Amino acid sequence: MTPIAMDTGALVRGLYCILPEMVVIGTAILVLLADLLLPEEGKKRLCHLSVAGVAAAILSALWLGPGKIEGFSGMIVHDGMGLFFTLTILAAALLTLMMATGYSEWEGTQKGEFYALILLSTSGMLFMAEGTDLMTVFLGLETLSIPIYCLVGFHRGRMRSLEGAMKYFLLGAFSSGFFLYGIALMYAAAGTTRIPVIASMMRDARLYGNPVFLAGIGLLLVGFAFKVSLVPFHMWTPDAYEGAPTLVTAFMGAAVKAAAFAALLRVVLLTFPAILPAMSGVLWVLAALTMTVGNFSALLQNNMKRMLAYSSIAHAGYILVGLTAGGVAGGQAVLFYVLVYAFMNLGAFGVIMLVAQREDDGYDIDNFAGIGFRYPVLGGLLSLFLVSLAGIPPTAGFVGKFYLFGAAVRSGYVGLAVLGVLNSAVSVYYYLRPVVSMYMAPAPEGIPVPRPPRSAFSFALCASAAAVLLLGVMPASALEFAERSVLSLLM
Amino acid sequence: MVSGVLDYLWLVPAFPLLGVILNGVLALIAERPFLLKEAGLPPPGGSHGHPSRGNSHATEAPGSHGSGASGPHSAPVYRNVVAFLAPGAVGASFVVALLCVLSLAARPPEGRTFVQILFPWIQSGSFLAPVGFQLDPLSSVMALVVTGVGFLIHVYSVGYMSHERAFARYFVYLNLFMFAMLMLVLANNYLLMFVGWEGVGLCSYLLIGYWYEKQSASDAGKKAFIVNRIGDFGFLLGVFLIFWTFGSVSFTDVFARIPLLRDSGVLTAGMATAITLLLFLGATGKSAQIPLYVWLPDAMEGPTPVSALIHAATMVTAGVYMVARSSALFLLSPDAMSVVAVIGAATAIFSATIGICQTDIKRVLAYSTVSQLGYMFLACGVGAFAAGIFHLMTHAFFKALLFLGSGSVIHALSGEQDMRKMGGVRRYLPVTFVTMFAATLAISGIPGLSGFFSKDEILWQSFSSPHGSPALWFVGALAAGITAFYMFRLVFLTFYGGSRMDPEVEKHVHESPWTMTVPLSILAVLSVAGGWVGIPASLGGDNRFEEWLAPVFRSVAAAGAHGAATGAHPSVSLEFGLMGISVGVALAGIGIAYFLYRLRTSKPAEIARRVPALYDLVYHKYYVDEIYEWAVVRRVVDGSVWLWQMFDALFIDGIVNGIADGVRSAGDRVRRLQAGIVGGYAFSLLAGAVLLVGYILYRSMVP
Amino acid sequence: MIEPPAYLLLSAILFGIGVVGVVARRNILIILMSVEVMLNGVNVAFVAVGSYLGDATGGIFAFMVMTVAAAEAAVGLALLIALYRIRETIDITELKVLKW
Amino acid sequence: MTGVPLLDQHLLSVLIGLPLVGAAALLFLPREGHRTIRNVTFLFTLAEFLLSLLVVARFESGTAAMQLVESVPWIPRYGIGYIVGVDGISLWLLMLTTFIMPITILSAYSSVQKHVKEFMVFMLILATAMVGVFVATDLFLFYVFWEMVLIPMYFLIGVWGGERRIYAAIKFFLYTFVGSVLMLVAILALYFHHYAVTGTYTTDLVKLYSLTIPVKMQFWLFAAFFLAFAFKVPMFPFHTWLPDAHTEAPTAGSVILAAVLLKMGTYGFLRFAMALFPVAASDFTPLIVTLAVIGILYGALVAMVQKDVKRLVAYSSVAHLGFVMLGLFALNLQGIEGGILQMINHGVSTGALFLVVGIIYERRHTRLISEFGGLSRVLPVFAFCFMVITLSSIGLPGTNGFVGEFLIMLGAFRTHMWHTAVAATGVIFAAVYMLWMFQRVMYGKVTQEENLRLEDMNGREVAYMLPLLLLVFWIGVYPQPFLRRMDASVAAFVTRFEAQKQAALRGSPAGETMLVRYFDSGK
Repeated sequence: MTPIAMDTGALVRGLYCILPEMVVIGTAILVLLADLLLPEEGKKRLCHLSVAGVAAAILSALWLGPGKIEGFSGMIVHDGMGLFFTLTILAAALLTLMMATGYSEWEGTQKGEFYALILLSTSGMLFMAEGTDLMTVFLGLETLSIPIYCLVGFHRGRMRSLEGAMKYFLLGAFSSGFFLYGIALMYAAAGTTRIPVIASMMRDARLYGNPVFLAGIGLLLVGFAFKVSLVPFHMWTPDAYEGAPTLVTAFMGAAVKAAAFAALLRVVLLTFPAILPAMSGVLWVLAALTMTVGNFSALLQNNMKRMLAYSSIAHAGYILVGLTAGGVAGGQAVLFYVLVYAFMNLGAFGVIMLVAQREDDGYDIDNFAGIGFRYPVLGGLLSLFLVSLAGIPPTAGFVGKFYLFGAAVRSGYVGLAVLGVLNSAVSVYYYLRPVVSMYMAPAPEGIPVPRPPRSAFSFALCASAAAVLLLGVMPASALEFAERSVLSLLM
Repeated sequence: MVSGVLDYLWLVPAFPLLGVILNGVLALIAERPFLLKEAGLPPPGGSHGHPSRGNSHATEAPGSHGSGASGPHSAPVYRNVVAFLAPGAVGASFVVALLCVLSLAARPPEGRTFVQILFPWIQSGSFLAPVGFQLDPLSSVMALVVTGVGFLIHVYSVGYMSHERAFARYFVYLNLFMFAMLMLVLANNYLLMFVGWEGVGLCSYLLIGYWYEKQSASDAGKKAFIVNRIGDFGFLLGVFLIFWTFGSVSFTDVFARIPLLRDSGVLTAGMATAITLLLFLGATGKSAQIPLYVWLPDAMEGPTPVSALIHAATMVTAGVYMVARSSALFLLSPDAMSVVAVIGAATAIFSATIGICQTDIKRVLAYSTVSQLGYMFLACGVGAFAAGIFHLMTHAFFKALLFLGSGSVIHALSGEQDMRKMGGVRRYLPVTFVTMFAATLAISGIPGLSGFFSKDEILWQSFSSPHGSPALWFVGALAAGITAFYMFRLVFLTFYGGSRMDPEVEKHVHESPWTMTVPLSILAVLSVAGGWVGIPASLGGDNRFEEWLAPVFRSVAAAGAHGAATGAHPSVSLEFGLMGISVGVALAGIGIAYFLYRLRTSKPAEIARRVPALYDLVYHKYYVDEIYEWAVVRRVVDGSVWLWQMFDALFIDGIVNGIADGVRSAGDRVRRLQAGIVGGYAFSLLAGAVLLVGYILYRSMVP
Repeated sequence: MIEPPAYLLLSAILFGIGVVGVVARRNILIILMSVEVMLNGVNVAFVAVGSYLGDATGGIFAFMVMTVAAAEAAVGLALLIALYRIRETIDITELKVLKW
Repeated sequence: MTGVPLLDQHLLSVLIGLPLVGAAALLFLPREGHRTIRNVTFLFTLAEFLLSLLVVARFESGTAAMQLVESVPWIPRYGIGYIVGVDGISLWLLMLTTFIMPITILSAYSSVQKHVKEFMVFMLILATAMVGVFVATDLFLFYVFWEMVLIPMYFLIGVWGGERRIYAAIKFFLYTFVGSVLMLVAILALYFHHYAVTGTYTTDLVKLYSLTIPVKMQFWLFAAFFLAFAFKVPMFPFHTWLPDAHTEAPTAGSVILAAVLLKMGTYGFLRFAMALFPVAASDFTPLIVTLAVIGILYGALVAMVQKDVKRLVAYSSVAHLGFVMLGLFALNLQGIEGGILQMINHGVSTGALFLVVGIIYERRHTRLISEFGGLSRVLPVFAFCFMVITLSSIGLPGTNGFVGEFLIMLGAFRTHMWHTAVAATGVIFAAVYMLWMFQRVMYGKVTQEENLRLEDMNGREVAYMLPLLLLVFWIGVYPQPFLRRMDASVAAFVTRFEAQKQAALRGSPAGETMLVRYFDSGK
């Protein structure tokens, strides 16, 4: 038995490649340790520690730069797209943790485990975004999901939180079963789990004609579809989003979706071109279904959290339109929209967190009556986010949708684009209902005073608002960055 | 070319405009505070945000016209200024017009056309409509009549309206009317004429509705404007056709291009007919011919000087002027000419019959005007444009006099207009009686007076002209007889016989002040002498009037129209014969009137009883108004209500709201799918997976 | 050596049993167990293909799956206990508060 | 040249930016200082108007090309640029916008009492968006401004409106939004077709004008543009949002809605739909002209039987804009120039009408015609203004309405004789409903007790009505300066329209691109 030759060079390069993940995991461990040492009132500092950790991770990712770095013999790669998604996910995590400074205090989530779970889940997302081997993707998926199950059920006292967590867990486990079975079948047909290798093998008919492989890809798609909450795999989303503490809901909506789309994009862009006719039909139907069901069910929602849950399903549908279009334009549109959606989603949730006094029935739409004029800044911010979610210029939401539907029109899916824009028109109705109650409905006298935001919280809100406006007015640089990332993937 | 004074032609319309502006300023600055103070309302402007003061409000007695106004007032100084300014402006434009006409007359007959372009008004691509004035024999006659009679009526109005509250406002409208009428008459192109055309329509709306607090007055004003607008609709389409056929709208270009276009086949007879009939539709609206005459009788709601000026002398003749001006076009299509003639004759006889039974003095005169206008169109229809214009002039004199006379009677009888409550006024109003009697003689066509020469010329032309026919002559003659009858009926009922006035009105009856009687006498002189300028050759006169208008109409006739009106006279004796018949018919009419209303005063009531249906029909103006109301107005209003409530609200909005509700209910149903049971969720996930994989396998199997 | 398709068939059967278990049963514990059966079905496939290809990836993957399954089971049970303490029930059909 | 570099090179951008700066400045003012807020807003809008006079001064009426053009790459990789410019077609619409803004703000001094600060901020944002729409010559920029108009207007109606304001506001928003999203897809198709044909991305209108699009594809693209603009004009079947929006909107909102927002529809037809897709435009012409004529009669008839003055004026707008559409689709010089001029006239006369209605609404807080009567004796100055505006609205010669309507009918008569004949009856119905309303409001006896104590127009009200009255007579008597500046651009439009039409009919040189195949196969 020859001793395993320790190729230190490869090991160092591997660690070098997953630097951001290492920083995040390190912070998580630090937080857990610090939790033991700090007295009760010191718990606040845990949040500051995690914020610092994520900031460090962002700096390390930027330090790595967009160059292509292979790690662990091809299991993980830090390329342009990897960087883009890493930054998106870390930005979402940063904003979430900043909001946590306020939220934890009000909702009693001021515990070490809370921040550690968020950080670990973030690291899972980073692995998933940068994994080029199905195994890494699977590991990333699970590392991401399990902390989220716990986070959803964090409010042990609240029955809805536990119910949401249990539903999410059961269905999550169920879908990862499908995901794994997909990988197994692909592995059986292709003999390898390395995505680029599979992509290169895609040319000969033996593989893409092979039913086992196709079934494998199909099941893989099911796993992704569940995670990204495409219809008909979306059933868990409204319950999990409504049950979870609002901060976690915001985090799930923004970051989890980004990570899942990252991996899905990598698989689709690399392997689908060869088996396009079959796949494009599937994606077309999924996109159409998701947009329509998402928008229609959100129409009559009176609970803001549940409404935003259905709206996140609809937005997954819009992003899938970009995926269906495929090619560089499609990929770029998806990247850009995922980034913009993260900011819009976090911003919207941030504001409703402030306005709602308590978890469950605090998010009813009538509680928002009259705050438009009494608290103009809050009203203005929420209106801005809702307008951007509806895709009305000059916000980033509009530019995102412009490019998504543009890619669809470019690859000939004009029908899908028309369906998409009509869905946006329908979405305007429920996005404006909160605006109606804020500004136009007769305001009751005793308007509940929203919670006094911490400085970090208001900074997070302003940052997302600035992002939404800036990406709306000057999207050129972000779009080019997204395009370069997709090109680096396809090279 | 030495134009000299002609260069100041633009002053003619400019003076009344200046009058409008000055009087308007006076009205806004001086009259308004005076009226508000008088009515006890808060002073204008300034105070805003004041709690409304509940002070005593003097409900303004309806602006009673005539002498019964609310008590004597020390006439504020601004009234005197207005009283001088308004007539002054019209007088000045009369003087300038007279000078221009004289300098025009100094020119040889062919050169008597002077065009003055001020500035391009609407210009778009090949279309150009300048603001330009044209003075030629035709428009000079009209200008003089309009400014002359207008000036007299302005002077008359000073007296008549002296007790009115809104004194300045009245004169602003009157001057505005003069400005619009002069624009219409002096315009050198159809579009500018149309500006004057609708301008006078606006002023008649304002003046009829002068006492706007009387519901009937504002209704009449609105009716006048809308019926005129229907006419203008035709005029407008005519202008479009003219432009797209001739490439221009100015008279000189249009008439010059007729021969070229007719030979090249662009201008077919059908096209000419279309243009002329559309223009004629406009004329019927403005000059109250069948079927658009209904507004004129109601227009009597306005002050009497207004009726005299607008609804007798000037505005209603605009239609005749327009037809005369476009005589070259009309001569191109014989059937258009016959349409004009027939409608003219029909209107003449039809409205004459209505005139018989009217009891309101002004209504009688209104229908008489419609009838006389019928004569003018009859003249134009048979190609005797000069005769038509001649009758227009003479009619302006005696009809204005009749209206002003009746105004003076009404003024004296403190507002009474019903002839049944008059009688024997002769003793109180001698001057008014004499002048009105002269006018009555003129209108009845008694030889020697103006009416005789103009009306007889028309009757003669309608008989002898190639376009004319004996039937037309007969209708004309018959109408002349009826005219004589109802005019003398009016005179006998008002001035002769026992006084049927109620006593306290009789106490106040007095002759009108000099400002009213002087214009009456001047007009009386004109009514008598006006005709001498046009004595036909057959009676030894050299018909200088026709000769004066000849260049306008002969040059046109020479342009290939078939056979000019002044063609060969069949025989002088025939002319004398017809003249005799027409005088005879007139005398017969007077006789019957004398018999019924002087000798057997009970006879008319008896006749009415014997044939009640016919009397009732004629008395109610053949129910034409009611038919229009029912057939047109009611249908349109009900239709619009249906359109609004049923079509707009139910149908279109129904669809829109339906879609919205459909989407919402779909949303609700989809939402219900989320039943909350994990088993169901897992099943939908499984089903999705099976379908997805199955679809992929199926698609890859089948290429 | 049994041919790979036979193993794949076995794993498909195991997977099917697991799936039916999750969808049909009402008791959360049983559902958890069915998920484990599904995952083990997948393990069979991995190991079979791994050994057939003589490639270690299959085996490594199987280990990964087992660790993940263990982690999931731990979290699942923790949630179940918390839920039971509040709702005194482990019947999935009772969880109907969050709907529409 | 004013010497100030900013004003020399970037005049149009300054016009767009100034209201935004104003809105920002307002944010720092205290909420209670209503008077200061109003004055500051008025000053900004007045400055905007004075600056826009520079545009007219610097505008040469000789050339048809875009003037005062500023082009800055916005998203260079995709050929999307910030390109603004003005030509004969958009010059007077821009001036109408900047002219009507100060007047509207002045009228809002007394009519808006609650949330004054937000009201003024929304008005200024609206001003920016409106100016942007008329000067943008980049399709993407146009679309952004086109949609940006919706949000402020939505709030203006929704917050400061009448009873059914929420319904009216969402109906207004959705009507326009649904139309414009379909246009978005058409823009995308056009954008990528240009890329397929020429290999370069661009949304610059001038470049897109030279693109020949196959006939079948033109049909679908024009249909999408038609829908978006028809909702906005509004054309006959899609007009039901207008009466609701007008009745519920505050006076200032209705004035802006009527004076400017409706013109964005007709301007859109002329600048985009007809210019980009000539073949489809001429195929659609019979339908559009028929709808326009129906709109004219329908609007007039339904207006006649309205009980609420504002609803009456709203339906009259449907009739007036029916005329504008008739003019535009006459496709000849007189018709189009008449159409553009009538857009300005409608802005002035209907804007003034709403101000007039606002004045009596402020005093009596009701809009029902039956509530009024005999006001002419109590409010003489008001009666004069109302009379002049009524005459302008029914198009009496000598007022601005006549010049526009005459040119429209003159142009349309040549191409659609019988349509124009029917449309001309609209002139009669206009007189009917306006005079009937005027009579019931102003004439007759003073029946209501409160009407007697009404106060006449105060200084401020006269101040904002006077410019409108002057414009009515200026355009009515001497429309030359307005028409002369349009000639070159409209003539160029007509010739280019014909040339492009022939080119497209001859078949596009680029052959079959994938998008073309898609449209040929029919969606």
